[in-house]
Amino acid sequence: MSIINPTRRGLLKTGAVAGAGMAMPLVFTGSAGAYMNEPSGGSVVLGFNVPQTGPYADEGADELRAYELAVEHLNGGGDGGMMNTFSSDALKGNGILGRKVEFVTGDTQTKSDAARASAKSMIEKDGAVMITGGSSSGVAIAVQGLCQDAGVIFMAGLTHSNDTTGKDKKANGFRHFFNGYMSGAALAPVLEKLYGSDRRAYHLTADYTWGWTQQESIAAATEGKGWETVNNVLTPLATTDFSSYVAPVLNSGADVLVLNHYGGNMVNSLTAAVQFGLRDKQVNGKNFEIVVPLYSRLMARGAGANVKGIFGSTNWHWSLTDEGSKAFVKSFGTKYGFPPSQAAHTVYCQTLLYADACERAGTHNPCGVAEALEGYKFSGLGNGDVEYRAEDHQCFKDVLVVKGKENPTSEFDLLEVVEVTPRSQVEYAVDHPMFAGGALGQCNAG
Amino acid sequence: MFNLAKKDRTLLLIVAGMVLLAPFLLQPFAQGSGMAQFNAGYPDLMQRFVIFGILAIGFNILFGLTGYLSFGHAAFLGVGSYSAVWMFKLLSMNVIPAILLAIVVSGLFALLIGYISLRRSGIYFSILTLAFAQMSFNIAYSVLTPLTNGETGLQLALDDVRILDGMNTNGTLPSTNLLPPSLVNGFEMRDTYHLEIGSWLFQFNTGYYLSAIIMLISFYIALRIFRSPFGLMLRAVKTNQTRLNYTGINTRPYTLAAFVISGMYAGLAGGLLASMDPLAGAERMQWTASGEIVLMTILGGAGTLIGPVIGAGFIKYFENIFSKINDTVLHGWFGWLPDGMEDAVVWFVHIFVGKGWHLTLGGLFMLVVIFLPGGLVEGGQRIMNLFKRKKSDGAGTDKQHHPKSTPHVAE
Amino acid sequence: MGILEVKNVSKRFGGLQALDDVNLDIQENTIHAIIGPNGAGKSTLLNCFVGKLIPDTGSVIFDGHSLLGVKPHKINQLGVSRVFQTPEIFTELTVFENVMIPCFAKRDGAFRMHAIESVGSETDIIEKAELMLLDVNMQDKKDMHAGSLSRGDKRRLEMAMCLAQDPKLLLLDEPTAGMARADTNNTIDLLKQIKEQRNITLAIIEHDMHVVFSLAERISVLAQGTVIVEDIPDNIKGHPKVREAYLGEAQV
Amino acid sequence: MDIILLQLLNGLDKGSAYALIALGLTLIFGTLGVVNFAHGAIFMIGAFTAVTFSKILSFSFVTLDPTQKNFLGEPLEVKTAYIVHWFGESTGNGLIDWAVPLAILFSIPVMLFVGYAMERGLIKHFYHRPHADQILVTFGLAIVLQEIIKYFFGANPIQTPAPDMFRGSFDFGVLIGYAENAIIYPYWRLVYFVFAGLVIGGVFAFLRYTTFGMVVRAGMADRETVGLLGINIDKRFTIMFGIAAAVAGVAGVMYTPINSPNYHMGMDFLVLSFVVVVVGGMGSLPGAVLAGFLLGILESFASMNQVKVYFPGIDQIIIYLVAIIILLARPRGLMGRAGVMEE
Repeated sequence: MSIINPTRRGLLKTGAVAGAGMAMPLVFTGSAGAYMNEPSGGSVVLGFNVPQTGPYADEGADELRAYELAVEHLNGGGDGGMMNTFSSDALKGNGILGRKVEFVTGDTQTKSDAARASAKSMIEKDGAVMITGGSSSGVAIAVQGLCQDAGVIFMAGLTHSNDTTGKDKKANGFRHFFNGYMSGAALAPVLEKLYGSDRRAYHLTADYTWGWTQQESIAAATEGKGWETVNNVLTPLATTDFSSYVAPVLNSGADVLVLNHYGGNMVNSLTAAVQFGLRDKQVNGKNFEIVVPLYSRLMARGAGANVKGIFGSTNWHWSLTDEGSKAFVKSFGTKYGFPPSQAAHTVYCQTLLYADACERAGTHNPCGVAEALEGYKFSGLGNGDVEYRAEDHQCFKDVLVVKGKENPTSEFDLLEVVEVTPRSQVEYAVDHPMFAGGALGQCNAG
Repeated sequence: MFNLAKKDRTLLLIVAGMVLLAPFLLQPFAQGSGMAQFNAGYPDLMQRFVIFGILAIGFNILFGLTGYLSFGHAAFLGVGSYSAVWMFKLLSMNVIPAILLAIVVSGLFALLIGYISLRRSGIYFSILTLAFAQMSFNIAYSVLTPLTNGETGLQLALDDVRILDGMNTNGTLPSTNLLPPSLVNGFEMRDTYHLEIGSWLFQFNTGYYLSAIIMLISFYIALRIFRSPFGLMLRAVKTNQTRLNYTGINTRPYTLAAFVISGMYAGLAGGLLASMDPLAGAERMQWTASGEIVLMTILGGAGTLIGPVIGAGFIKYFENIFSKINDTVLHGWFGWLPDGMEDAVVWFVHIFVGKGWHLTLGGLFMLVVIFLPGGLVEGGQRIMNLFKRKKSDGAGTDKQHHPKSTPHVAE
Repeated sequence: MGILEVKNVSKRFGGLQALDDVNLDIQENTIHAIIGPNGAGKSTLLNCFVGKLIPDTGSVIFDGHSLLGVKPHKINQLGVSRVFQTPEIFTELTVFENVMIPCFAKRDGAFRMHAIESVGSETDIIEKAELMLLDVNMQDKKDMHAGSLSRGDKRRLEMAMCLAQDPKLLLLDEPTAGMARADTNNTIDLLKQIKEQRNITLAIIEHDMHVVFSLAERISVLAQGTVIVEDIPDNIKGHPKVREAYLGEAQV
Repeated sequence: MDIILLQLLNGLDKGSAYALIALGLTLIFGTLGVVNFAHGAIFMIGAFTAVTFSKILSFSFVTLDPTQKNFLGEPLEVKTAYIVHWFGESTGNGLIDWAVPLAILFSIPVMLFVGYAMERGLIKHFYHRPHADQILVTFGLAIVLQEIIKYFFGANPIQTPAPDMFRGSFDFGVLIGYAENAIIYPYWRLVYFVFAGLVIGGVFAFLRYTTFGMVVRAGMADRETVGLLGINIDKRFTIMFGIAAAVAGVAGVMYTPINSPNYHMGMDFLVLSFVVVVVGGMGSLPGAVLAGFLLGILESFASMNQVKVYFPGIDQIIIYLVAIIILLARPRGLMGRAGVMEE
């Protein structure tokens, strides 16, 4: 063993090291692991990197709840949740590969810098073999890049930008969430059916990467149904009062307003649009309509009654009645007292899927895990039959078209599922121009 | 040695000792023990300590000496990072050209902003710098995305040109290095040597040591500036510009020089950040980031040499360590308590850690500034004085109390 | 030809004619006092000498250089120093540092990027600063915080700072204002001593007639923004115009 | 032309919000000489008094409705607000509907107290401390306040709608001969504009025509002299701090229907309000108001597509760009006094 021998492995757990340490008080350890942070003791560490401060802190908190639930189920606690409905039976409730699952948490602050720092500390300090979580595309792409470099698996949380599995895709990263293109593909037929094919759309778009890719996707999909895109106005992220963007809409000849906003932006722009009375107006002889392509139930609460009757898409909703969703809602709801959000569902699935892939591959080695996930087909985790496409690591599944509920029965009951758009309708070719550029590269085991 | 007064030499040696031994000093708790959560001796955080130390040292040259409060210093950090990453993308993965470019570009940027902003003083100056930095951030986040990659931040890609290194073909991204791996192995920034002693594990990281040495050089230069006639003039600017003008001194070039130097320090820090982790996010330029620099400096002790470094370490420690304490960890700590009490204690502590780390930090800001007006350094001095007095009492000598002649340059 | 020539200087502030066609000629190596009742325009005139104000009309020539529109630091570098009514010193620096700064300004000019040298290694500056403190008898206070000095000491420090530059013209704005009689006499002695030891011109604005008549070699009387009389002290005493200007204000 | 008028209206409305926040901030600057980084947090707390008040109004008891199921398939818990139960459907729901305007009555005493407590408990110890210390301590306070709000209300925005009768918008264009829908403006924003005008006018009248106000104005100009006159200026300044807090607070209350309050809205407004105050000129109340309207209007114009076509992203930077130009052209902002916070 050479004295100077660069290694990138993580920590060994106390017990194992103590003995060796006593015998040899001064040792430069060699590359003991075959891959980054290879677990050596009776446990394996996962890193849950979610926003705990900043505007998406509540989504982060919901993600953390789901992660804790997933860990509980993996270690054999609780009612097992979706492990019972999952089509794979590799998971036995005895941890992953017989190792007890432990986890560390961190705060992304919804800043790519802070998220990477947090993920690095999980890898360097805590010896995490897998990083997951997040609530924005910028962060997801940044952390995905880091995990690729460091040689651990990244299971992206809530990220909707086409780029995550498009030009910024990475061999070590997988996305369970749907994307802008899928939102467009799912929404466009429903919108056509509802509002007709002769519509003129005015887009307000958050002025950053996610907003642009979603706008591009929605415009393309609706134009495919005969709609015309009258205008696309970019709004600064920091905008809180959207009145000056909403005011000119009515007089522009448009009869549909598409809000490519998320989070606080979405709440405020929708509130402004409703306040201006847009939905009570008639333009071109038709009722004026508003569309919010990406809905989050947690965020929709902030817009209150303004969401009533407004269409959008979402990745998953607790009111789904398939066995998997029901099992998940039951175990989450029993534990925490309220239904899970789509973010919670996504990260729960990802944790299970990672564990399952490890079991099937028989290793935590990221290359082995990635191979087990690539092209993997499964069901029983909600959203019907699902596939992780090998070529870009995007997950393909049914997409929900939802609308704001007219008569909610509780504070959680804000959206109703209008249509479950089948997977086949939202699929696209690997080399679709909206996803062009970039390459997965080689999987990296550190 | 180093052409320094004895007191400064001692200070420099202490700082050097602490920085070089940081992998030991920051790792006081055994792995797997409950307290291991508080260990900070892993490469990323240690790098951050010294890099933000450089940033704060530089900021202090402007604010601590001249009293000009720049509220837009993060812009230089961001510009430095972007320059460095572009260097990695276009030229080579070697960190030297990247860091040099970062310093030059941020220096030029500082010259431009400083030249305009220094036409005003006081809060008007602060707002001008804030406005420039916010414009930089907003544009970098949106319109300049082709240059900055906006929301995600500029990062390396497989199809980067990298003229000197040649196109990479094996499907993995190269990592930043000091010497090309083709020549010497072990000079990549992420190379880490692990040392185990008993159940303690210490990590020695190439990137950290490079940053640490650069930080020591920066500290030394700052020390020289503080003790130089130039530094004296800057302190004079802070206390009385009118007199300085009527003493035949043109204050503008002095303040501009201080502004550019401190901008270059920020650029250096930005370049180093990018060298350790080749991603440059736009948030680095946001006003909150500028505010953080101000807070680091005041918290540690503005105008003192070591204060800003301590302040930087303090804030980064909270950001990275306290935010990671979750309920599972808490239950681990308080598991020995009776059940009901355990839950109560965990519930209470929970408010201040994990997602509540901001609360703790905000509260500590208030406590420090209320009880230690001179920042953390004053706290240290008080403890030292207590210690000294006890010692001198014991010896029975009435040690002459030196008048606190220059609190600004006190260590 | 004097060292400072003021010709036809006028200055208006809104509706107030602060200076009205002032002419003044201060001879080299003299002590020249400018007196006048409150509001006569003494301070305005002084501000025109140091670059703080620019006269509306007229000219101010110092040693052959026009001072109009020249920045204060450049005027100072030409050899004009000023002592303020309320001492302007660097309160947060030590006494010694206070004196070093003008020494640097004298040696290095308005700007020099000497950022790496140590102050401690500038032996010529240190020597000179020590000397200046000796001159004003403050060497025992050199490590004190200038802000903690007594008012009298602050004045003496400011004087030392001005003298450290070896100015050709030293402007003093009420150098004894608010001083006790003993301190005033000390100041008078100090100023006399300075005058004797150096090749320097002193221009003093003063209220205290005791000081004026103990020191001045020539006196200009300013009233309502214009010089009404200029003469040697003996002729000023009892001059009817001066009496008129000061009517009831002071014993002349 | 109609779009310019439309954006002018928008700008006036935005500007009135900016002016209201800046007014409170500059009152504190001007009277107390304190750089108050917690002012945004006060605005945020004001908004949350509206949230709290509407929560109090809709305080409910729970009955189980076995005919409906909740998400776990158990009988649905139906909430009925006590005031609906007591006063009947129409009065009860009417009160809840009017929660935001009514919350002003609730907010004023609360905010006066918050301001009083802040000044007595913390700020007063910092009058003679350097501005840097003031920044640090008030920034710390702002973080603590927003984290407390986050602890109780969460991080997501909370819907607090305006009363139903203010739904929809008023068609100005038709009044002055433009086509229908060309210049429309929501009723609530008109209410906000009028409200802001009243508050601003009230503050000015108070400072101008009351003895109290005159003393405070004199104190703003020269604190020491006023103190020498034997007037207890400190007590008045405490009251001024309370008033500044109340102004920010009611601005926050009325703003909630426009911008669903969240815990970090204070920080979002902090930088902007500082820019407004400084552009207006330190220590000048009319300056702050003027700058608020000016920046609001320019921001609205910059968001027009017709402008953005030529200057992409201009709306991202307009405020800062204007601030720089004004500060370079006028050293002390629009109406600032010499010597205030110039060191």
